[in-house]
Amino acid sequence: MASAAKAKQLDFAKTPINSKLSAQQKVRLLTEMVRIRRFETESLRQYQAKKMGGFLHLYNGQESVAVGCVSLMGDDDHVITAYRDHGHALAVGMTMNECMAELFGKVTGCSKGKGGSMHFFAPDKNYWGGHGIVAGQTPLGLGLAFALKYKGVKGAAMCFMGDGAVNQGCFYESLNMAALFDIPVIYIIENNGYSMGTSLARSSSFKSCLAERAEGFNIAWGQCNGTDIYEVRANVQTAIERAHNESKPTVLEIATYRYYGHSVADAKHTGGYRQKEEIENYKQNHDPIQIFKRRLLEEGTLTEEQYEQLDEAAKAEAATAAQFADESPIPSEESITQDVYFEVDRQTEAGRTGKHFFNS
Amino acid sequence: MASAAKAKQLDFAKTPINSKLSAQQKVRLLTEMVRIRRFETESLRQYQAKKMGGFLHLYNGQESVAVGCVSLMGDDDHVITAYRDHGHALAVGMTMNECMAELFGKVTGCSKGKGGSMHFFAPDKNYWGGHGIVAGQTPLGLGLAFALKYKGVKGAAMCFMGDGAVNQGCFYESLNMAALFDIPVIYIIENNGYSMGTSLARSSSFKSCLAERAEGFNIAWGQCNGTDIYEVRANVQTAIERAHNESKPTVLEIATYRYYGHSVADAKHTGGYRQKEEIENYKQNHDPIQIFKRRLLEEGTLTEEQYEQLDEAAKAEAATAAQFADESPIPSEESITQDVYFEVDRQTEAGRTGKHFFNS
Amino acid sequence: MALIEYRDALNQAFAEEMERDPNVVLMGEEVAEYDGAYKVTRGLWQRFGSKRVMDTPISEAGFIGMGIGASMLGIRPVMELMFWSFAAVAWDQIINNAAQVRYMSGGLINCPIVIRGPANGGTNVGATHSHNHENFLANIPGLKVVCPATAYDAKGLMKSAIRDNDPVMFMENTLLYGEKGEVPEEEYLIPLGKADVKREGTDISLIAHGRAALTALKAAELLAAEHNINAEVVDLRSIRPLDEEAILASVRKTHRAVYIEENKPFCGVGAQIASMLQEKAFDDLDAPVLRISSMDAPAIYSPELEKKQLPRPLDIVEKVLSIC
Amino acid sequence: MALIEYRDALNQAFAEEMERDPNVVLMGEEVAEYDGAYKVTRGLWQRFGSKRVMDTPISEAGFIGMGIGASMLGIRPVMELMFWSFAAVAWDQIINNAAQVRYMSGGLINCPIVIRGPANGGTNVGATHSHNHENFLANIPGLKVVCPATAYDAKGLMKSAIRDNDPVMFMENTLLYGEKGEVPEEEYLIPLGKADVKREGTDISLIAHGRAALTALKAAELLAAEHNINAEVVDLRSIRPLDEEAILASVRKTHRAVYIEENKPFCGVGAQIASMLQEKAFDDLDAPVLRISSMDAPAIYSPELEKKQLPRPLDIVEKVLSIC
Ligand SMILES: Cc1ncc(C[n+]2csc(CCOP(=O)(O)OP(=O)(O)O)c2C)c(N)n1
Ligand SMILES: Cc1ncc(C[n+]2csc(CCOP(=O)(O)OP(=O)(O)O)c2C)c(N)n1
Ligand SMILES: [Mg+2]
Ligand SMILES: [Mg+2]
Repeated sequence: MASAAKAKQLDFAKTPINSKLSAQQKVRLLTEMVRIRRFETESLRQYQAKKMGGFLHLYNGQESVAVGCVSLMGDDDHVITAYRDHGHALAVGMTMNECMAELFGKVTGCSKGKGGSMHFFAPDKNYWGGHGIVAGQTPLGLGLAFALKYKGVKGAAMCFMGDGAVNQGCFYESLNMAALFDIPVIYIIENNGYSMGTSLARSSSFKSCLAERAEGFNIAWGQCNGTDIYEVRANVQTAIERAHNESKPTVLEIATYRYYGHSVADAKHTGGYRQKEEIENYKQNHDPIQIFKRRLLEEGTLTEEQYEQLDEAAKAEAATAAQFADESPIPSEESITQDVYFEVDRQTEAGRTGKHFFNS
Repeated sequence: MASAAKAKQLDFAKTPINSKLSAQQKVRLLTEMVRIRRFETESLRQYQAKKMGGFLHLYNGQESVAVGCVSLMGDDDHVITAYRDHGHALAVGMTMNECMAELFGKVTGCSKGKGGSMHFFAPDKNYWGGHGIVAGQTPLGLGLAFALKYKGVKGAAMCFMGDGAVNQGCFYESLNMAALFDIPVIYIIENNGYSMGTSLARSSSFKSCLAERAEGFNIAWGQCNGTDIYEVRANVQTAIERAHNESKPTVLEIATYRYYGHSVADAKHTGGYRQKEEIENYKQNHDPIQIFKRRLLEEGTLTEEQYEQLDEAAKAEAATAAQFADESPIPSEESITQDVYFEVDRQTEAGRTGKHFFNS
Repeated sequence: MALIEYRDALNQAFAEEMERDPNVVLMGEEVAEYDGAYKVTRGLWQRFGSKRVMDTPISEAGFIGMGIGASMLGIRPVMELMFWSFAAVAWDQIINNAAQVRYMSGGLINCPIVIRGPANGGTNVGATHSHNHENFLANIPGLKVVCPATAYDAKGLMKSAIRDNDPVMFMENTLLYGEKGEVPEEEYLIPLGKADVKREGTDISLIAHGRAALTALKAAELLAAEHNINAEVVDLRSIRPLDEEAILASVRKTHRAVYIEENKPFCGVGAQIASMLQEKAFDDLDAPVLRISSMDAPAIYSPELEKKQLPRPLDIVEKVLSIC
Repeated sequence: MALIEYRDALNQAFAEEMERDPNVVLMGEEVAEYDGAYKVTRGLWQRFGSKRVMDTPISEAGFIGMGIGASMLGIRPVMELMFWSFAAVAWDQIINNAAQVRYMSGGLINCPIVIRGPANGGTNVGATHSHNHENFLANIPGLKVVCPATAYDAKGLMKSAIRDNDPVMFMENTLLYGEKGEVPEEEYLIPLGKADVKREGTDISLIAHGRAALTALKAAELLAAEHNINAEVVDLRSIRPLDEEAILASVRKTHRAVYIEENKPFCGVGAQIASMLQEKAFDDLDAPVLRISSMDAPAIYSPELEKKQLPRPLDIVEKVLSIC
């Protein structure tokens, strides 16, 4: 097993998209993953310090997926995801400051404190959220890709979703239209094995994997392992090329794992619906950061010291972000009714005509 | 082609479920198909005479599906369908009178004039409607089958739907649960080639057929031709046995055709989205009534005279139903607010507590 | 001025806006090759081609969501629901994504989408096909809701709706599609949020939206002819934004009001208006604000009865006489 | 009487009704092995087993529809929506199938189903997760809508809801699950359609539903302590059927009323009650009926601000002082 796995890793390193990576680019991939992990760990600490409310869905363990996918994005490629959205946000280049401030509900947050953990957005970075309703983003992802095609732009929309999200009907409506209209959307199922406290086997009936459901819609599909970021990149690259060159959709399932509970409130995630050993096994043998780090160390692209440095930098960045968030002001009471209507916000003629708000 | 088709027909006649049919039972199958056709033709006439409102979706051409499927129902098998529901209604044993009166909006209608063409019901005959929202009945069919299993009864629920209905998401949610919970539901896709003015190819992306989409949910599926009622029966019987003996779902697609437009209001159905020749070809070469009649004549189960008689009887029955409907009273104005709440209708204590209706 | 059908007024609005802005795209079931189930988009597919006028599968959640996603990137989709009743299967996409993505992104995104189609009872198509969702949708901050009653209003409001940068829920009426009305040859727009006094009067304000405004006009004629009561008819046209000033001005003049709508009564638009009036014109009202809605039951099929289920001119006359 | 949490009161109701009737079955996401996202169904899976307490996939339209179908055959499903907000993806099943199948079948069918879960804002989970649908659902003839504010009401109403032969939409509140209240040891039921006067008073009627009834109680204490105003608090408990008599009786005594709710204002339940009051108690009212709702914007995340978005006791005090 171990050597077979290693052989496989080497293969993906040799795919064109990976073999052409410079040392700097490789270190950058690792750095992005580490930054996500440090950010998440810091947010957990801040959550426990009661600096934020609501839910907090952490991405620890899944970093290779967001970083691997986003690393392939060109100027006209777009991203949309669900509520477990911090990793993708940082990967597209959002700052820790604006992300942490959003968690704190501060005016300096990416959504001015209005969206919270589940609703990060950065349209300027082709990042369309952050969506709380399970699978509710799947038709939106289709629409983003539709817009690209309509505009005649060579691009793709990557739409991320969980293994539990595949059981919402709108996903299949989207698949049919994606195939029927040749829309360059890529559905990426981040299969971390659980939807809340429900294991894959208890939520879904399928043949070899979830992505295979795309077969019946005559859509190309694939399945890969998220442990090795090269494997992620190689598979996603194929889908991106299909989108760019043929304007065709893909469904790609990536096996991954989350270390923490579904959200911070999930008390049953160890010893309840899954055992401690399972988590430990993943951390020991499949952690995408450790595995990639080891590889870079082995091939001499990175030294332990450099790793320590980048890790420290990420930690410091996260700590600084927490301080920034803490010191930022909360939004004003008036802001509650701002950002509802574009026309009202801009005080256009349309925004000034008629009553838009009804608190008597 | 012709002889291959014939060979196939012969095969289905030999399957146990068909070979054991008595002459009387065969004539009964034919009679039921003819009754449906005559009923539909009469309703069209009455619609044109402005005896009814709303939509009228005719079943002409598809008779073998409803009759074939329903002919296999035991006491604990149930049926639910969409808005093209007259055929199934007559097949389960509803009278032409109550059906025609429903179309006329009369109090003697099966739904007291409240449901209309799309909403026929007869729970006493295990017939649960008649549903107007495309695919909205698919979770209900799952629920009927769930109830059977819950009660420990050996039965199945047949849930009919159109080829256009497969693109509503709730169907896939239902498929997943049907497989996951081993629910004895049978989804029967009546593929008549069109959803309103949209051909199959313009509405759906699929591999070999629509039913194949079930494969990804690990559900048994099949496809057959509706021209030959024996073929329908043979395929449905397999599904019913699977439901009864293994409590497992099936998706079965049956190729069929409608002679009239989507509804009576559909002006483009000939020369618009489909050509006259296509309709004529079906009538000439695939009409389920003519084909079954010919077979019964050939094998000597039926004489031309007997056919004339049963046809006349069906015609007369439909004419009588129209007269019955015409002479029936319209519901009272008070009835508009009846049949909304069970508790109010029964004047139970719950029905008498608090205000249930709000026209000041 | 030309006398044209309500459906053609809408059709003109689409054509003009599609000419004007290449990002306007029409989508929905049967809108292209079939010309629309109610022929509202007649001829547009031939004229603008398959890129601009697109047939969709029967997947309302999917295609409405697709339109919303496309609108976030600057496309201006005009999405047909064959019936507004079918919004129920796309409800989440509308109330969460279209309505709230702007807010949740702190104003970074806007959705210039129009969702349109007929929203009415009265055509004997049964309870599932006869919903009026305007009170629900107008409840949701982030959405705009428009209900034109005439060809003139339909065209002018549709053009504004398409140019609006917020999501506009546009509610038409199958019973009105064939009604003819005067529509100017030259271009015009009607702003969202402006009510229209469709008949001036002094004795009572009949306030309404959608087809009920026409029913109110008929009642006003009866009141004048048979009861010497001079009713003013205020047609809201747009439910959100709402022209409260116009409503208040009318009631401050007449001191009496009846709200007429085809919604079901509980929490209907009439409830909101009556509640607003008693609060803001308490001392101006000489009688309670009365309401007429559809009879409080699912829409009945029986054609004879469905007529009675919806507000009729005589129902309005009777209510008016009870307070005049 | 035992002092127990609101969630445990519900839990007792489920257990008692499941013991009583083998056709009662609980379903929803995480209700079984996980004990419920909010632990409302804690222990029931262990006690009643997988047949009676079932985890479902994340397929609200599918499983709510499945429950409706099963209820037509006499099963009595109690379906959890992890949040009532997620009803948006099952909307069609609820408003067309559960609400209307009885009508469309001319009374041949009934759906003894309960759909339940929390429906509230105030927990910083953002706009998509903080909808209040009670005004929408109560608009739909065929549905019943219940919003208990206390452990006592929750248990008594839930037992009645499960025994009711019509579809009951049962709206709980995550902010109340942990609130303790007195609940009798012996069995009791509270009928749907009976309001509860939670505080007697003479000067003004504070009418409310759901958690807002508790906010009103706090305001009443402040009014008494600081302003010498003796407010009556009427908790509707059930929105449909509605106890109009209780509301009218209170207002005929106090002559003033404020409606408080956590819905958005436009066409909220308060609009219906204000509209009803001005119509049926026109001459009894010494001031307009005022309304307090959630601030008219999608639910904001920012914890500090969301507190301000929902009605607070001082907001009520201020409104009351403006008319007392
Ligand atoms: C329509 C809907 N139903 C239920 C929920 C509650 N919910 C949020 S996340 C979740 C589990 C989703 O699991 P999965 O798709 O596997 O994503 P993961 O959390 O593993 O990233 C559930 C049930 C929701 N947000 N939306
Ligand atoms: C959710 C929904 N969308 C649209 C419609 C309008 N509509 C009614 S039938 C139909 C076509 C359905 O075609 P198909 O499923 O193939 O059934 P057939 O009419 O061929 O029997 C459409 C679009 C509807 N009733 N419900
Ligand atoms: Mg998961
Ligand atoms: Mg069809």
